[in-house]
Amino acid sequence: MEEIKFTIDGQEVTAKPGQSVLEATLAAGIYIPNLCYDPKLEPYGGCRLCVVEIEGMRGLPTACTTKVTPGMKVRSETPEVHQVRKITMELLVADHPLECLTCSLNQRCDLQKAAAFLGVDQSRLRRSERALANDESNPFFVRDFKKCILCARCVRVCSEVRGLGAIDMAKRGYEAFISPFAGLPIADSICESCGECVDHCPTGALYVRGEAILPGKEVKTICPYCGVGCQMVLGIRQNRIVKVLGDLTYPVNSGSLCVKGRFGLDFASSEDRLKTPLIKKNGQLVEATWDEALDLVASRFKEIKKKHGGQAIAGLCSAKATNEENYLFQKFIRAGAGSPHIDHCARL
Amino acid sequence: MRFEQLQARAKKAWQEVVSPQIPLIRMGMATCGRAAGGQELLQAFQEELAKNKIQAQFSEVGCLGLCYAEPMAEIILPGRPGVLFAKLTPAKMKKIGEDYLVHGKIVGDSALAVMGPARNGTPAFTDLPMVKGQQRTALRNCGIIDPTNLDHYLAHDGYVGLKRALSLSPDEVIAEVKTSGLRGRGGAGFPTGQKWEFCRKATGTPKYLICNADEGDPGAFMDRSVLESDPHSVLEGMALAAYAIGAEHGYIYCRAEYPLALERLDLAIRQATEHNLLGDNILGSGFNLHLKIKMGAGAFVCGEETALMASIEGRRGMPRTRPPFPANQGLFGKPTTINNVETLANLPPILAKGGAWYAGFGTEKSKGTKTFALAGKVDRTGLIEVPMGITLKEIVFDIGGGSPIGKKIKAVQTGGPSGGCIPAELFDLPVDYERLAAVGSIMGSGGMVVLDENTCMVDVARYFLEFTKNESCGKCAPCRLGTRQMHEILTDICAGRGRPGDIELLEEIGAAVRKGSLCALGGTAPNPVLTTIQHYRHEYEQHIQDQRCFAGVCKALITYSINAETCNGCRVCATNCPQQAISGEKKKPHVIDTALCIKCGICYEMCKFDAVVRQ
Amino acid sequence: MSKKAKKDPFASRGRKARPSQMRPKVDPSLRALLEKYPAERSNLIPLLQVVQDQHGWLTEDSMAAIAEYLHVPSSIVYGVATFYAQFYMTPQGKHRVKVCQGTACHVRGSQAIMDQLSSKLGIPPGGTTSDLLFSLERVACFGSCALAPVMVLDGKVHGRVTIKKAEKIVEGVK
Amino acid sequence: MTNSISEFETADTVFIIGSNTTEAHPIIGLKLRRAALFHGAKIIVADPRRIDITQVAKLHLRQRSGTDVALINAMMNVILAEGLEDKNFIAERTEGLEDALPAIKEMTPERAEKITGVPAENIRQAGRMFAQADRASIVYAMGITQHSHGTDNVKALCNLAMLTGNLGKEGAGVNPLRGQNNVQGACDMGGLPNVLPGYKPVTDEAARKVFEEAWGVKLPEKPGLTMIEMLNAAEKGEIKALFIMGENPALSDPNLNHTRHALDQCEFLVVQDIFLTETAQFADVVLPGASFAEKDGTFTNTERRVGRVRQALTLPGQARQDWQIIQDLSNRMGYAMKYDSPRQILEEINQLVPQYAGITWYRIEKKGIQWPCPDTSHPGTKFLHQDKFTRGKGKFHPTPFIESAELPDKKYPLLLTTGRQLYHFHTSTMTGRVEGLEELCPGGSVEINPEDAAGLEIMDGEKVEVASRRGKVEAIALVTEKVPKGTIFMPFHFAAAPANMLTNDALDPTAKIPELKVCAAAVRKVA
Repeated sequence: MEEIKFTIDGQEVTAKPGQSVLEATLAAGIYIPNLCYDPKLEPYGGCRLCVVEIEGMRGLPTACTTKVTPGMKVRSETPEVHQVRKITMELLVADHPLECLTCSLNQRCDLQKAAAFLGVDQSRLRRSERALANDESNPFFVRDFKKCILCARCVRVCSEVRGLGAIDMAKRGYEAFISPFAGLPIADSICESCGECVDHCPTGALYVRGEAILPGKEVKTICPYCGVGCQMVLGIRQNRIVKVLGDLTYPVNSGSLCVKGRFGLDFASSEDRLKTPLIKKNGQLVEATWDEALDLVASRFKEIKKKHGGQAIAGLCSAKATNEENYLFQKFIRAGAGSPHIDHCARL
Repeated sequence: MRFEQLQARAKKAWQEVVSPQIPLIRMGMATCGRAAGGQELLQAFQEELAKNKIQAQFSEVGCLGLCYAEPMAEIILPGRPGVLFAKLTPAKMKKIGEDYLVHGKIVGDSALAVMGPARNGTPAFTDLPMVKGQQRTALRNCGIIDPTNLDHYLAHDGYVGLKRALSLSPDEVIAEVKTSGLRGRGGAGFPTGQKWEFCRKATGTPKYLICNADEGDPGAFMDRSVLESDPHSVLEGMALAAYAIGAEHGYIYCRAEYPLALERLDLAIRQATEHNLLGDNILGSGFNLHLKIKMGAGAFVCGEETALMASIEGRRGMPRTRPPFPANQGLFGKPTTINNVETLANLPPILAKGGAWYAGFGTEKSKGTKTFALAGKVDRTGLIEVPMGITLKEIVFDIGGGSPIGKKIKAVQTGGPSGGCIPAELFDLPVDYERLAAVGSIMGSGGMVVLDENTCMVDVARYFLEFTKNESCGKCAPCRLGTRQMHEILTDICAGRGRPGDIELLEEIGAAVRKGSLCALGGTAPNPVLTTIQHYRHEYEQHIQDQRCFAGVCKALITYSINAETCNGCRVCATNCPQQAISGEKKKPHVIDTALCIKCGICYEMCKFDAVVRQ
Repeated sequence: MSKKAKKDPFASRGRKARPSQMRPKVDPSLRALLEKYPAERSNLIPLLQVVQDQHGWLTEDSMAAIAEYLHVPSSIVYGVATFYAQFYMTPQGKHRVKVCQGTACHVRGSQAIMDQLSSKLGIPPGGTTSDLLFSLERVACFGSCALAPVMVLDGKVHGRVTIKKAEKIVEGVK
Repeated sequence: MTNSISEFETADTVFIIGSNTTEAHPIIGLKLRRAALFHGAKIIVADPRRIDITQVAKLHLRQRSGTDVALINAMMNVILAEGLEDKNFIAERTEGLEDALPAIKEMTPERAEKITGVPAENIRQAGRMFAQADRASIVYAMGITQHSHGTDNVKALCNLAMLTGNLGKEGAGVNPLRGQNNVQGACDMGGLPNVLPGYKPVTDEAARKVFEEAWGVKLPEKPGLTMIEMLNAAEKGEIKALFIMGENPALSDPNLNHTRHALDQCEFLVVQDIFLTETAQFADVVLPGASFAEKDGTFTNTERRVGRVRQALTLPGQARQDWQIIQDLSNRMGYAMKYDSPRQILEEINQLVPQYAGITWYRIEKKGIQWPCPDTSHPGTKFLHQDKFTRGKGKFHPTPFIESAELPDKKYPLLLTTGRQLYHFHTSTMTGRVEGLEELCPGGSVEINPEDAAGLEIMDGEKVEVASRRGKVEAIALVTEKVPKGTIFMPFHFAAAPANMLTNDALDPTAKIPELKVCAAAVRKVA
């Protein structure tokens, strides 16, 4: 595909065909403040922070909704552009809880980033706060209307990405808010708790319950649940899964996860986990050492094999275990135990 | 029936109107006539005549534009030109019945005008000060014909333009409209012919034509009047436009607040379809057009093209960025042209008489005629249509008659919430798109609200911002939050809570909202603030620094008291005070308890002796 | 926000059937009304209009029924219904008093009329009396500016209204 | 799946049958929703229940559970009657249509209406919608397979795809959705009684030889027993020792009383798992293994994509890697294994399983690879059967309609069907330990149609007893039109209300799949 060349503030940048000015500029490592833009979604043009000047175009078009054309001359740092962005940001900040510029609920707050970029640290304007109580009905995430900037990324994710539409913007103007049907709590809606909206919220308006713990490391792996096999990024801190994100680059799920994948992995750290081998003695399972347990199994298998032949032993491997484990298990049953009876729950 | 046969039938029908066998009473029955009590009046009159066994026939007409004079009736006696009686009351009506209907006499000044040459001191309609300077094109039939009667429309060259257009190629029709210089009358003033051309050239089928009848600007009512008084002119205009752009489907998006317009449109569509003026194979030309009415649901922003289309599609009326323009990707993603009612109503005469005829009116860049809704503190409120280039002074004083109560006219507000206030000092300004923009206002759809010295300009700005704040769709941050912020500051100023620096802040926010907003609603929302600051900065300063509202509007900044010297104790104020805040013995000066007073101003209005003082 | 939204969001946690199992109760007359229109998204607003026409306001069930009929998520029906000023989510009074707040009306004193009616009826603009007799509403503009100030009672437009006349008009239907 | 998940968004028509996709496979569900909403795909759903995906469907066919063959045959009947079949495809790529014809010919839409309850006109519409699409895809899951005639169901679907030329091309195909995250891999790896890794039949001497050489032992020549058969054999004492790794038959298998009895009867039961499952409680020895988050290795998803699993957490307590446990045990048994990592095991798989030959540890680092992948330069295979079928020509199989093994009768008048819910997984061993999921979906419900409920005087939310010939359980009644009259539905996730106490363990004669989707049941109110 042909690359398109254009300039931004005098600097030449190349864009892929069909890219917007914002996408191409961000890809080139140049920041233009933005809040409603989301690479997975259709351009929206709502936050107006990415306004730019483009030679030959009237007014201040938004970089997110304008496609790059060859030779386009974009200016992103003129006084006029800065003034519009700054006032817009001041308006947003004035409508937010005061702690907004320091809150850490969302560890990647785009609002803070843009505010810092525009040098907005306080507002000269009349302050206001939306009088809506948090929706805490979902066990996994909280909706804080006060921090909502109505970028509609959650709404758009729910309909454009998930094809669901559990939420939409309700009312209009300053009264507008994001709402499930009939203004009900989210738990009473068709919401499937997939949490993708939380993932895409640029502020702390949607946040995962509990303390905001920044993961110490991230590990990519595959979801343990259904056969779709979504790839996920596990955020680990102190040997616990503290955050789960879909892997944006994986072809199967492109960043999406379902409720189980995103919020249902804590079982790994459950207190109920088996931590030692157990052996049944007098009808009771009691703790044992590995040597005791494995020797017992080996001796009993050998004994049965000797007495009744390999076909008296059977093995069930697992649709939840890895390929390598299954391979080894069936090899053990077939070659080690000499039994033809190997199966798993493929049919259930 | 062939078109010529239709025309012949129509001529006959119209003849019965102008020279009736028995007296014909034609009552103005558009919304303004009804609001003024026209229906009750007519009913009472009919009963009265029946009681006295006086023979007469009745019919309804639309709005002549002289709304201030409603209720109105034109009475046509056999063999005489009609006579227009205005500001009717039951008593007046009864008297006219006896004097004119029975005896053919016009007594005193009960008649407003003769629909023909002046007679016995009653002026000719065309000589009336409100009518004289007008050039009615879009309003040509309003108030003249019965809007429910297709024959009446046909008798006034109805569908002649369409008939001619169908004999031309669509490109020729576009060329004719280009020649006329007609620009969109909805507000932005984009050349209509060019708009059509874009859509005609766009690829994609089907194409759609939309009539924007979502007249949302408070203070504008020309579209309502045309739809109520002459619906077929809009339908004919739509047929012309659809033929030119290549559309076979059209929508009329009309506000729900106009029930009568909706009713008339629905009837007109049925009539036109029945007579092969709409539907399949129109007048044998092979051209088809099917129209649907979509009723708006109460959102000012739906006057914006992209929001309007979203609304037709069944979505929230939230605008989207352009490009893509509707001409390429409009309704349902297909090429679409949107024209407003007045634009469409201008088209039939343009096609019938030629574009050059229309271009003969107006100024160099703004051709033709423009309707204005004259309202507010002006004597002759109503609807007028004048050539572009006429001065504001002519409109406000010559046509409108200035203040009804001798107050000083301060300004005129044009263009509704998107427009601005033009001070009286600039009234020599010829009205056209460019020159209104040059003084910070806009033509808009043509609303003109006249403001007098008792109008507070800060309050007017606050009023408009309250409107735009409530009507902002909420999609983009500058409009959603900026209108609210500005409204809050203005409310503070009006309430005496203004702070130093607020004026500059308003200017700064206004500039950012104007440039940063997604659509024209936000883009023009600061206009009322910015123009009033521009021309009336001192009023803002008086509010903030001196805590005074000299127009006497901002309640927090005014007090009412009674001048004991002029008060004669008539008790009118006391009996009318909703708060019982006024006390005093009969025939002795009264006193207002300022703690109870809610500053409603009733006493001020009621006092015949100017004893109530507002400060 | 509707009444329901104000309730404790915790109230129904975990107890309610999952929404996929919830289905609106559609009475046959409503169903018949819906079926007069093709099930196309572009009929959403017309359907809301006719349903409101028949019932006076939009119940949750009726909105859900429309959503189901059009195969549109109910949140979107709610989003549309709440966007437009015409739709009511609460029962409306038997008599609808609308005071025009257009520019011409404003400069001719419509606010005072609104204030007076509001205090007379004891409800704020947008409110409904507890006996469901009156609803009071502001309307942006009726397009009868030449007769400003204007009010509308049950569809009948009254021009050149004064505070006194307004009171009389309302008293007339009591 | 013959085709890939991403291809659903390019299909013109998708026929979903026996799959509650949005709940059981949410991410595929969302692709299907998007296909319908944004790409204009026509969705046909055949499911007795009004499942969520019907919201975006053009057509919903509510066949009586267990009558899929009649429905599919009737669709083919319509296609043939109206000449909509893909004649070129049939001529060039298939054989055996004549044999399949009688069953199709006799199943007119009208006859099918009587059997399935789906209006004949809807069947016609479905047939046309499917056949007239350029790319028509079939999606199915356990709703198709878990029947005593499940194999027929699948064959009928294959017939439908071949009849319309919808195999071997993008956006089409026959696409079974795998229920658990590595069912595909477990099968690929020979976790089946009849085939060795890579689907080499155990009866194929040449194939066996390859493995015998590699593994250095003689291998059994006959297929072994399937899971249900094993348990039956254990109950009879024919099988003495059972080694279960990461499975929970004591909740997932049909006719639980029987299953649990069999486990109890088993002379020596070893269970390797991460929790003390219902099954582990029967064990003589329990071995603590690793959860997905604690291991390295590979999973193969439903579209045959092999992806990497990476260790994120350390093992709790003395728990060990499952492969190490097996290796240790094998060594103690005297069969030596000397792997030092899962990667080494994969290397052996690369050698022995041709489909996996090119799927090496580092190649699948980022996006995984879809098998077959014959060598390390091969990009993997997006969809199967492009130019020819594995066996050469595609074979039509006759699929006459057969009723389910147990139908509602006087004593048990309702048809019970089972399935999954979004918020839980399988026997909820994992999801049951996540508080929030429990809160969203506490479970233990039975869906019942309002008409049936009215007849039984059951109100929404009341406690009821559901009984079949095999057992009874208590559950909360969920009165909903989601289930048709005469049918009740229970999720099988919950130990507290184990639906499988009721289900029928009648098997499909070929695939040995139990009939979990249809049995006769009765419901009564619990005082």
